[in-house]
Order: sequence, then structure tokens, then C-alpha cells
Amino acid sequence: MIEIRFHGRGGQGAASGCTVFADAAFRGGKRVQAFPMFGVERRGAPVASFVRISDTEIRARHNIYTPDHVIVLSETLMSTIDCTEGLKPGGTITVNSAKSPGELGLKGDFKVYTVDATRISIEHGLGSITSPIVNTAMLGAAAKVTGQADIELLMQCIREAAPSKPDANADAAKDTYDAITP
Amino acid sequence: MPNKHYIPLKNINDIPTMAKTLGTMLVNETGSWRNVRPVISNEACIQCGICWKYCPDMSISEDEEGFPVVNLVYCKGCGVCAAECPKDCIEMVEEVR
Amino acid sequence: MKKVLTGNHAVSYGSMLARAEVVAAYPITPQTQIVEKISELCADGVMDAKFIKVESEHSAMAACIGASAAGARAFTATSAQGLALMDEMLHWAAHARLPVVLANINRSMAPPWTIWTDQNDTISRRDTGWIQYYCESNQEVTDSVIQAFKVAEQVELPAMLVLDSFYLSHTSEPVDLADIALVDKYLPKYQAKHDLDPAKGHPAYGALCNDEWYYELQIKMQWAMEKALDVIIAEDALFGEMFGRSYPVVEGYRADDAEYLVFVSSTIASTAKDAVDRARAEGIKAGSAKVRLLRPFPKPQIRKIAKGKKRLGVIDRNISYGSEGAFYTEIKSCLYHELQRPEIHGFIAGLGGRDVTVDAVYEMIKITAGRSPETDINWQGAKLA
Amino acid sequence: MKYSIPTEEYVTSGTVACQGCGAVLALRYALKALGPDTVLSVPACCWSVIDGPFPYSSTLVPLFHTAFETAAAAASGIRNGFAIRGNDHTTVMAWAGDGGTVDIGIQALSGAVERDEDIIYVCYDNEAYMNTGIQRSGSTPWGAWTTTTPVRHFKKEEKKDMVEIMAAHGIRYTATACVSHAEDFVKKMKKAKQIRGTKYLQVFASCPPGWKMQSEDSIKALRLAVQTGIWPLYEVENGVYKINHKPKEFKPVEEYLKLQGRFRHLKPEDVEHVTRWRDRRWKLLEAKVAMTRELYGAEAAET
Repeated sequence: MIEIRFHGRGGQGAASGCTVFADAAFRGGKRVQAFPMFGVERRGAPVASFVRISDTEIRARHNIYTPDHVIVLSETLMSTIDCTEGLKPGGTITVNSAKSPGELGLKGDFKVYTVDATRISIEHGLGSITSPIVNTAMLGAAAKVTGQADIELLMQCIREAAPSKPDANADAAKDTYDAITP
Repeated sequence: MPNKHYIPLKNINDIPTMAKTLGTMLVNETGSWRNVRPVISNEACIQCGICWKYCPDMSISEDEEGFPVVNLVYCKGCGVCAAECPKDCIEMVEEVR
Repeated sequence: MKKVLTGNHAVSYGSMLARAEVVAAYPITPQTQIVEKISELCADGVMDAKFIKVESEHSAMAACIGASAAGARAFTATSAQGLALMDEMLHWAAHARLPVVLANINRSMAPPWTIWTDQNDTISRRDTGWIQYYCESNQEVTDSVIQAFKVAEQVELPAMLVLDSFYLSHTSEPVDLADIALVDKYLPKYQAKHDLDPAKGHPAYGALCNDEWYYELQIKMQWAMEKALDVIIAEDALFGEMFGRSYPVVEGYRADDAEYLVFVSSTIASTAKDAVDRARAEGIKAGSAKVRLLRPFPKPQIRKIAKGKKRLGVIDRNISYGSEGAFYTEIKSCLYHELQRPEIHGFIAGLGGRDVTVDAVYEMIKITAGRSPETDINWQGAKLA
Repeated sequence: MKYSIPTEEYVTSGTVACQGCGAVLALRYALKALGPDTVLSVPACCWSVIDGPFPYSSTLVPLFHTAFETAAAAASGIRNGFAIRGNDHTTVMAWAGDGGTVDIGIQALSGAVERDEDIIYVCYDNEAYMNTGIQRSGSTPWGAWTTTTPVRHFKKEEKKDMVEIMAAHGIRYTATACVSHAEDFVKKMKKAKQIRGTKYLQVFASCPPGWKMQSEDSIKALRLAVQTGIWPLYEVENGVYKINHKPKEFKPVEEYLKLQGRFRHLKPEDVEHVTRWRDRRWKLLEAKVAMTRELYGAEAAET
């Protein structure tokens, strides 16, 4: 069973992103479970959400403490929270950042990836420079790094779930998917 | 003695599943509440229907000639008909049983 | 058709598949997604129902009662404070013998303000005369909405299905939404035995009743509850035949050859299976038993599964202050007349949404297997000094 | 006999109502206006007893007894339950006392009016919790004795004006009525039946025990309430106020007050207080009539 934790800010769509990601994995034949950090979500405040993906029945119905993968929707979160907390040895962390992985200065038994999802999202007309919409874009990166979702299925799920601009959202995911080489 | 509206319920099998009412309150002969009874004198009666209109016990109807008659089975003897009669032709007299 | 849905949306789709005709509801965290989705389904014409957007939960239940008395299939959803506000009308629905169905998200009672899960909101409505189903998965949630109407309408009692706040309400997982034509076969249009239509006579409901018949009306409610247990089992079996999914009122996991058995409900029942596997791997002959119902309480099934066990444990995500966990009380009580009564541990876990992990359940299994009980309450995972 | 109101009866004799009860007449008249295709939603009030004990009922239309604060919500449910099954013709009437309306039931009522549920809500107002033994309600008038406002501490707060509260909701139709003026009440109920959306009527209904008066004075007291101007008969339709009956000259309020034991303790200055209250209320009412006629009159005439 693979466990993934997404870090974002309230209003960024980390929770709905997780559901879409789980949906894509499910359509690829996996058992899935997705849930937000349980509580009151407030715009701007740090939030987390989670996905479990497995080939067999998922019985665990409790929080995720030791994720295999971490996805960070906003680099600025790194200064306030420990995004690698509990990350399994040999796991991965993927950060939305214009920097290179080395520049983030993360140390530990895990691999670090970066992708400039903000730039990609804005290029696709998703949000504005002050408030880019990056959740769908980061799903592409997550699909690549975790290997848990097929990019075509993911794009289809994004198109179905996006409240507007379905194709732009799906294309942004494709771009981050292509931008990362694990 | 219970009248024809009485519903004999003996045990649990006779009562409906829901607390659903089965019969009318005509079972309840409220004439027994009365201390005074209305006596109508037809001489001055103009058949205006006011006693019928204001009877809170639905106990006044009209006879073949159009005069009001009181159903003493249900009349509670409130005296509203006598008080409201514009011709003062209803008198409340003491009930003798 | 399988869709990835939250528990909340599983409730909404369940009410749509069951063809609820009148929905009266008021928003409360963590239930809001249910009413949002139902609004959407009604607005899109996918669901043919009247949605009464009432000004309180009390009015929500009152409106459901009115609609049900008018002969329509009525549904609502709420949680915690909302359920508590409804309380008077919960009694009303049951005593009026109206088959209203309600989904309640198990959320702890305030104060302090909390939106996380435990069962105290529903266990404190235990004696209202409502059937209570506790659900383990989003699939069970959707299916239970449909089953609940089928049972409620036969026994003329209202039914609530219960799901954990967040652990189900906000958790997305694949749910197989049944073919509505097949659901129609399982659950035909509601035909009330009596309704308020003036063309059908002039009944009055709930008229003043003195000591002459009130007692007997209560016995009738008890009989209906006793019948409900059989109907729940029969309807679940039929559901299984038609849809391929079944939810026993007491469902054992590796229970047959177990020496130590823990009783669980709701989502903990799912997590407990992993804990049982770990215990088995460690050489403990453990099993678990999920209890689906609090009312009617499945006494014969509890007795059967408990028979011959060396020791039992009961995990309650609730507390009856001044006593103990509610399921613990119930399970002890129905074993009292048994000739051989196994020792039994009472655990309180996960109040206010405190996470109950595989590790936590495993610990409770170890205690159950390891020693005789000394008290009625073991506080699991509490920060005791 | 001449009949000024319909002769059909939907309330039977044998009710468990006190001698001279105004509430019985109120429902009798209401149902005469509405006819047999009517369902009642009745919360805790005198009528929950008047109707009679299980297994009997004194109404010849279906009656659903519901909890104290739920008349409007239960009626909403009944109306919607009928509607989804294609029945748009049955009139659903919430039938509640003043406590169940202006106090404990105001929330559900306000909600139903705001949602514009297609129901008629009638408050039969006897100005106290009579069913529980004459306790003060929000509808009890200034100066009245009740068991919770004893003579030496009689009620010092004015009666809550529910009709105005309903008007402030923008309700389609609201009106006052009085049991002594049966024809006016029947006419208003018939009008209400024709209007889709929520209608609210408040009918003044005497309570001889609660008002501490002789049962035969039941109608007389009500008539005096209208004649003294204590109980104005008016309606508000689509925001336009209309006074249905204005006495040429008000009778002195003493005539109304002195008939009832609940006001017997009032001193001359207290009577003055009631008179001032009446005069101020009529001034406001007449100003509203003039103002709303000017503002919305033409509009209302069109619709």
C-alpha cells in the first residue's frame, strides 16, 4: 500500500486534488482512499490531505503518519512546517518550486524533486500571478513521481472534476508530468 | 351507557399500530356538563340563526318550521345562545335531573 | 457503476437511489456536503424530490414527519448538535410510527466545540425508538440508506444510519452505485398504510391518550423493534442476492476459531481487521466482530459469536457517563443468561476523533488476550498521568 | 333560519372544550370556509385536548397532532408530501394557539413564511397558555392577570404584534379576525384558500375561564374588543393594508376590560394606558393604510 501526503494552503484545492488523484488511480485498477486533514479549513492556513493506493483491500481507516510520498503545493510552506515529517526512508518529496532540488536544502533518506508548477499553471491561464491555481498541475508531477496514476486517466479525471477550464487544467498536469524525470 | 359511537377496544390487538383515531367525539355526551339549559320560545323568534352560529357545541339545528332546536345530548349549557339572541327568546333555566 | 465518492456523497446518492420524495434538512459540519449534493441532484432533475430548506434541524424532522404522514418517503441528514436539537421530534417520528430515514454523521457533542467523531450523539438517542445502523464503509452507507427505507416502511419505525465524521464523511473511496431500476425492484414506491389524504377518510394522529392505551402502544413499538431485527436480516439477504453485497448484523472476522474476540463498530471495525491479522501473526488467536446495529440490538447473534471464547473485548467510541461504553453494556447484558460467560474487557477509544490506529486496536487485543479485566473501563490512548 | 355562514359542519359535538369556548367556534368557522379537502397540523394547544382522547376525534378532516413548536414545519412537510404525489388541491392548515405561535413556534413559522410554503397558518389567540392553566404568553396584553402575572404584578409588557411581524416578512396575505365577526373570518379564510403561498391569520378567540368571565359573555367580550378598537379587523395583502371594519366611534375600553376578571384590578390610570395604546395603534394602522395604498395600491390592483 502506498500512502501519499499533500501539503497546501486552505483554498488551494489540495483536498479535491487528492480525490481526483485517487479517482485516476482507481480507474487504473487500484483500490483507493482519499481524505483531507480532518478539521476546519481556512483560506491561507496550512492544510494537508492524503491518499492511500493499494492493490488489495484498504482496511486502514485512520490517519497517515508515515507517507511514502509527499507533494508540496507551495514552497513557502516549507519554512513553517516540517513537510518531511514521518516520510518513509527511501520516499520522495516533490515541491512546487522554481529552484533545483539541491537548492531546497532538504536532508534525509528520501529523494527530492522540484517542478515550477506556478509558472506552468499561469502559462495555462490558471489563476493569476498572485494566486495561481496549482493543484491540478501538481497532480501531474505526483503521477510521475509516485507512478500510481496513468497520466491519460489523470487528465480525464481532471477534466471531469474541474469547475472550469477543463483542458487547461489537464494540460498543466501533463506539463509537470513531462517536466519531471525520476 | 355508551352510545353508538363507542368503539369497544378490549386489548392490544384492537388498537391500531399508529396512534390513529378511529371514531368521532359524538361518543362524548357533553350534555351531562350542564347546570342550566336553554329553553327557546318561538313566539318572538325571528329565525335569524344567531344562536346556531354562535353555539360552541354545534348543538343547535332547525326544526321543520325553521325554528332553532337544542340538542340536549351535547349542549353544555354555556348560555351563549341566550346572551346573543337579539330577541331575548332563549332563557337559561336550571337543569333538573 | 463505481464512482469515487465521499461518505457524504454516498449518503446523497443513496437517498437518490432510494427515491426519497421529500428531503428536509439544515446544514451542519460535517454533513453539509450531503445537502449540497442533494440540492444539486434535485436542481439538475436527476432526483425527483421536494427539498425543504428548513431553518433548523428541529423543523427538518418536523417537516419529514409531516411529509411521511402525508404518505411520502422522507429523508434528512444531520450531525451532533443537530441531532440533539431534533431529539423531541425523533421521539415523535417513532411514536407516530413514521418510516423517516435519517443519516447522522457521528460527531462529538459540544462544548468544547468539536467536529470530530465519536458516537455520543447517537448513543444518547438510543431510546427514541429509532433503528440505528452503524456503517463501516461508504459502500455500506449508500446501501444502508436503501435498506433502511425498506425495513423502516415494513415495521413502521424510523431508521437512522450512522457514519463517522471525517473517517467516512469526508473520505473518498470507490462506491458501487446500484442500477436504479434494480433498486426500484428491491424498494418499490412507498405505500403508506394510512395517510393524511382527506379523500381516504378523516384520521387523527397522536390524539391525547391516557393510561388506558398508551402502555399498549409502547408494547407495539417494542414488538416492531423485535420484528425489525428479523426484517433487517431478511432484507439484507435479499439485498445480497440482488446486488451482491451483504452486511450481517454481527460480522465476524477470523472469529470462528478465535479464543479472544473484540467487538467493534463503524470504521474501527475496518481497522480492526488489520490488527487481528497482526495479532494472529504474533501468535494470538484473535478475531473481531463488527456490530452493525445498536437498535434493535442483535442479541442472538452476539450470543452465538461469543460462545466458547476465552475472553472478549468491546471497543466503544462513546461513553455513557457514570457507567461505561454503550456497546459494552449491551454486550454484557445479553450474555448474562448464558451458562458460560466469558470475561469481558471494556475499552473506550477515539473520543472526539482521537485516531484509532491499527497499533491501538492491536494493543486492546493484547490486553484482552493477556489478562482478566479489573475495571469496566480501559481508557485507550488517553493522556493519563 | 337564516344562515350568514356555510351550514356544513366539520367539527362534531362532544368536544372536550370548556363551556363557551371561542377556540371551538374559531375552528368551526375556519373549516366551514375551507371545506372537507383540508388537513390540520395542530401543535400543543387547547385543541390538542379539545379534539378528544384516543381513539376519537371531533374534526371531520384529517388532523395531525404535532409538537408545540412545529405547526408550521409539520404543515410544510405535509404540503410537500402531498405535492410530490401530485396533490396540489388539499389545503394544509396549521392550527395553533398564541403560545405555540408567537413564542415557541415563531421560528418554524418565520421559516415557513420566508420559504413561502403553500399553507394557511391560523393562530387562535386567547392571549395566554390556557391549556396549561392560564400562564402569560407573548400574546398576553398589558395589564392582564395570569397565573404567572399575578394581580399585584400584572403583565407590564405589551402584546407581541404577530400580524405585523408576518407583514414584515413580506407574506402574501395576513389578517386579523375575531370569532364574534364570523362572516368576516369566513370571508378571509376563503380568500386565503385561493392564494398560493403562505397565509397567516390571527383570530381572536375568547376563553371564559382564562379571561375570568361568564361563559355566556364569550361572544360579547369579543364583540367589545372590536367595538372598543382593542382588536382591529384588518388585512395586509401583497403589502397593502386594509381596515375591514372601523367603528364610527370607539366604545370606551372600560367596557371591554370590566367584563373580564383578568383586568378587574386595573385602576383608572391603567385604563388610560390601554386607551393610549389603542389610539397609538390605530394611528399607525391608518397611516399604514394610507401609505401602502399610495405606494403599492396601483400595483396590487394590477396583480
